Amino acid sequence: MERFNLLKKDHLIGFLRKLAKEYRIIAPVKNRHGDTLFTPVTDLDNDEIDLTNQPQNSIKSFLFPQTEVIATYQSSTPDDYTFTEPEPSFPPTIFFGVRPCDLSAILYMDVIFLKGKKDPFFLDKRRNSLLIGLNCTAPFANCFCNATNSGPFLEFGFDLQFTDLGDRFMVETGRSSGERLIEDRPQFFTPSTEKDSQARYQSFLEARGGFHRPVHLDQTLKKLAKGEVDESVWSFLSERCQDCGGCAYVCPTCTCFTISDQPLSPTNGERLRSWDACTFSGFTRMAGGHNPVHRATGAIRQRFLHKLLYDVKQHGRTSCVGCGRCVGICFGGTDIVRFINMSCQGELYGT
Amino acid sequence: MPDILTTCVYCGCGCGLYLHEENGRITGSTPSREHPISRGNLCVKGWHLHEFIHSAERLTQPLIRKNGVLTPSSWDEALDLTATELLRIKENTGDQGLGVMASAKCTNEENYLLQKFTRAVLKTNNIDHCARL
Amino acid sequence: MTNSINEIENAEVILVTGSNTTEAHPQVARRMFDAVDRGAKLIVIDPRRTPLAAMAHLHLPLHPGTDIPLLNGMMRIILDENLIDDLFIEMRTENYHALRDLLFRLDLDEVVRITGVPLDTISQAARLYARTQKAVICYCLGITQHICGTENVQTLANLAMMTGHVEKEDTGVDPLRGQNNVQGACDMGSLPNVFPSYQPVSNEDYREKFEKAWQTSLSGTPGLTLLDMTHGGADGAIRGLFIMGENPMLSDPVLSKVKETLTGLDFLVVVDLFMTDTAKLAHVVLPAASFAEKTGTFTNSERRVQMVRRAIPPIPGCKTDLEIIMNLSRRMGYPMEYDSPAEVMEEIALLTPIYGGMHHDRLENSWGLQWPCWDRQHPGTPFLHKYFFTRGRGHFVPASHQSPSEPMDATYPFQLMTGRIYHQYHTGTMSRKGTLLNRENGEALLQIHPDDAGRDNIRHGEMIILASRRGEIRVKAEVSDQVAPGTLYTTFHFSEAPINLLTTGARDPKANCPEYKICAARVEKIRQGP
Amino acid sequence: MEHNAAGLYLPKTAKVQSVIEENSQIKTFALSLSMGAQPTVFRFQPGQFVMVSMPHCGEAPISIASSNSRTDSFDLSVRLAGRLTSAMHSLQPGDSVGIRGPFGRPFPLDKLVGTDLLFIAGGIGLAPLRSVILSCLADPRFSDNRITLLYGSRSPADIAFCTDLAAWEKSGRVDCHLTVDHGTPDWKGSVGLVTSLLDTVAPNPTRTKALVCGPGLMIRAVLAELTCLGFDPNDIITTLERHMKCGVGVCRHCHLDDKLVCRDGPVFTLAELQGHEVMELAT
Repeated sequence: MERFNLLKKDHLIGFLRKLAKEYRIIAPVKNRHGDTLFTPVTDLDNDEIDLTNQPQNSIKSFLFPQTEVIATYQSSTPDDYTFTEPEPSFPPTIFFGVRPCDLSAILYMDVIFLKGKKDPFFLDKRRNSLLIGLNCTAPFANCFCNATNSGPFLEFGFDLQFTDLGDRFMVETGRSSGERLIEDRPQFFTPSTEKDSQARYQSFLEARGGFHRPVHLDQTLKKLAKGEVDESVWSFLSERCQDCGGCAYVCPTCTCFTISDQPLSPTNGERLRSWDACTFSGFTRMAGGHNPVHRATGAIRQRFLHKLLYDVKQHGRTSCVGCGRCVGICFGGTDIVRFINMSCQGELYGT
Repeated sequence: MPDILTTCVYCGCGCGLYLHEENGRITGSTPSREHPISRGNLCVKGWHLHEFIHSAERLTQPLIRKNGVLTPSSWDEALDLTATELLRIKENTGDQGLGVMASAKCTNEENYLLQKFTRAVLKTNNIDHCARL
Repeated sequence: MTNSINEIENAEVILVTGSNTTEAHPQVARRMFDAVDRGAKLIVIDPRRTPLAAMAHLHLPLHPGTDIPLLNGMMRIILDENLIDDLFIEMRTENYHALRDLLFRLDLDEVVRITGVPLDTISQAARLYARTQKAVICYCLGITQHICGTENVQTLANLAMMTGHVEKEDTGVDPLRGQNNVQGACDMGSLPNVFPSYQPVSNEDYREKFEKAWQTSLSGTPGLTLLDMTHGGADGAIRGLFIMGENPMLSDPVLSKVKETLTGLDFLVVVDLFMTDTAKLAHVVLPAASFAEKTGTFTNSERRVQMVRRAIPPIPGCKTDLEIIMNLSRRMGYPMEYDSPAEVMEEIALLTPIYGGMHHDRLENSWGLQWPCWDRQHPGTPFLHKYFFTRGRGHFVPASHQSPSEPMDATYPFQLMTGRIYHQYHTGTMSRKGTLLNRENGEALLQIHPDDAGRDNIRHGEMIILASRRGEIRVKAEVSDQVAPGTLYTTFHFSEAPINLLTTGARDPKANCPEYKICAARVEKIRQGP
Repeated sequence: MEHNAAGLYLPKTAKVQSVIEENSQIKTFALSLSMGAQPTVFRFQPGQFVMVSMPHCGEAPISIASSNSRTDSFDLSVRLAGRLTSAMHSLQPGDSVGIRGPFGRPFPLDKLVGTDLLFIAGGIGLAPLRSVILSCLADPRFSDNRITLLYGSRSPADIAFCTDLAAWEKSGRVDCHLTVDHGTPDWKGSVGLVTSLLDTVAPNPTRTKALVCGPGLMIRAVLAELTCLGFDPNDIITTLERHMKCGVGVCRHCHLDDKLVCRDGPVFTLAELQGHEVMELAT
């Protein structure tokens, strides 16, 4: 039998306090307004680390922030125009309480940003990050990671992974960097027993059976691959899409961005990279005003096909991780679950 | 610095959103999930609410028209001139000669204080804002 | 709004009129979509085929400015088919007979002729609206920005009262307020005739109350309205203007008149974030702090007073509006010293009954409170008129059609409407600084029907001249069947195409609201070469 | 993860060496990357593009118009379209621009050896093809290829690259055929769409490769015509223009279904484009 470590819940804060001496800790924190967001923990005694609600932001906001400076430029005369790359400033960070969907999303971002030409800004952050996962023992209302194969439990991708077993966490090690976190602080851990492994498996079974939403992703993927999705689905979606970009912004795997110059003075400025969304009509519009992608038929289609068809072709996986963040927040009521179920059922108004 | 909850300025819906601050600069907006209006999402304007805050086009010093040209001045000079001119017009014209335009983009506290200023200091009820525009 | 935004999703019928909700109030539209997904029926009355109209169960594409005959037509059908709520009319309203008399005299053929909407569609809308239990009417500036704006609103109220669609949860008449704190600015008495909480300045008791609180004497003469001030300054009586965060040089009608007025002043002070078209005319410009740099409250469309929190200190060189006002009043011999915006709110609570229970500490720990909120214990009021109208019984005020102020003729054959678009806000001083918003929608477009465009050989994307009896501007044509033949639509956000050079100065005599929604116009191609 | 990735988004400074005004809308800039006084070697393949920065204007993709045999400098031909290109048009020799690249998949030069080459260009679309033509002329492997150019412009005044056209004509190496959409009284050449020139030159589809670049509508018409003439879709090669931000296959602004034009293109054969919803192919 494989042996794991156990950490009593009573000692979680103590363990994090030790880690906080060397790392910045970013964890789901429930703020005084009642919202739970991944936030740097500044006060372990008073910040409420919330492991029962889904954080509304994913850790994408830290590894690939909404806006970041990718260069500064200065140009005092037309013959002088130079660029400087900003110094890396991401401190060693532990992301604690990252759920399987968000962990899968990071593995996807690794492929996008680090396979081939490496993105220096993502690389700097990723290199300085350790991931402590938290398996999902009770899926949330909009979750469907069971359909996307990215949860509720994960086997790889983490440095450490916690599973809630009531009064204790079972702690698995994914990488040597994670192993070291335990080895250097052995006082917090005890070895697990066979009973703990059984409990973990039991909780996995319960989690797997605990999904609230039937999401027929497999059928839709087949239909998409065969090009069998009805045209009316696209027109329905594009009529209703209100162009907020929210689905892309809350998505842990949406990595489209734009680059723009922000002048700071007449002679210098910053080049910013910021989130963008493929559903915006300006996303593909060219300088002369011409747009090769028709918003109604092309842009919405790109969003869903990229996630569910093109990434399967290119990377062998969907880039939807089933976190459900985009579900229920769509202004027009056309989130990915609705799309998936509409595509395979061919039914416009049912969810 | 934790994210700061505030209220969107871009329409009358009044979404609750967090501003993300880094090194003294606002770098992002994110909706509040529990807020009764925003409920986890913002429109495109709300998601990009932070973009104008650090615009290089922001005015950062008072300007006074000198010889027909708006010229940078100190706050004291600009406020002194404003107070003097307002007082002068008030003395010459009574409650008829001054008008104030408040703003539907300013806070309640600012609007309250501005109408108090108008009525108690300028002694006129000539105050309005573009409620109807 | 008499209801809360979230009540809309529980409505069974939603009647939207004079509101391009998806673009101007996205969160309200979100509730409408939710309601439709739950089976609600959506009726849209709009001269344009807006995105919402495109997905509505019924779209009534009326001719601009014919709301009253259309609504009267609906009411006549409701009356004829006996779909009125007798009990409600009996118990809660007065003057119903006047409305009934007017409706009996109404000629439905005439209604069809004036509005251009087929009788069958009007009947369907009337039945749909009247027969349901929970019906909400949402309206916006498409109703109010007419010379008969007040009558338009009264007619909507007539429709709602005759069918008993008020005074209930998920049911009512909801004006959507455009700007983020337009409700609050009104509540705070930034109006010429009332103190905070709509207490008339002409009323001696209220005046005494404020004189006592502020320890000074106050004028009981109502002041000038915005358009009085910017259009001639009451025939030159206004010598000095203090403008805080407004941009009349783009937002007000007949801009040539506004410019003449502002440049003729002895002294113009503008407090703003940016060098607006108005600031360019000022004698003194004061740089203000943005919403992210100050604390205070905004009141949204559903009367929810909520916190604005300071996230960063003011950008170096800028001051908050509160500081600016306090600095000025100190210099002018009437010190108003407040340590914090919370202290100002305490004074507001003291003097403004509907804000009586609003204190920053309460607002800080809640999602805001909806007024009226009478005292510290009061939970706020999600929907108004629960048991009785503010003035007692609901009063029917029947109205008849009024032709728009400016008739079309051979030279100016088009009806020009103005409004907002999704990616920009008001005069664009803030939203146009946002790179993404500007990328998405960064220039003024004039919607023109393909038939009209074809007749003048106007191509999509071509710069053309748009003119009215007051001036002309250049604007890019967007050939679109969102507008009906004979009508044009554009926005007022862009200073490069200042549409308010063209709009008419005519206004609703009661509400003083300009008729932005209709003026006579013509289009022509830009001639190349000399 | 251990590679140093710095500089992926960091433009290098390039100096304008010379400016040629091709017509009222197009200017050609010769640029060289400068490290101190010595120009730095810049290697690329025809069909590739660079991301050009101008102060406060951001970046835009511009295809390289010069021969790959020249490595001390390179040409960019720029048509006035938006803010950045307007700023470029005021550049003088000695001024600086920012450059990233070269990026993108080039024309498959190796596969062009030993075939007849038919270049079909419209307006600014000649820029990337000019790079191929000049590279071929400088490359001994292509000394026996028959090279034909069909070039369409809106009017005689809009004809760009006149110096090149004259030199090619004079050398006898390139058979140049020009046409304009709208003639003028003193225009003696042909008037009409560039497709009309195809009848004149009657290419042999079995031993010719066609390289096409121009406005979307032109590409559409030419591709259809070439297909009618019996060209194999693998022998028709075009290059697409799209809105781009990163240039390196991440930001996705240039998406073309599952392809990204900056990474998988901008050069595509017709065979590769078939089955995609491409504006240039739409019927």
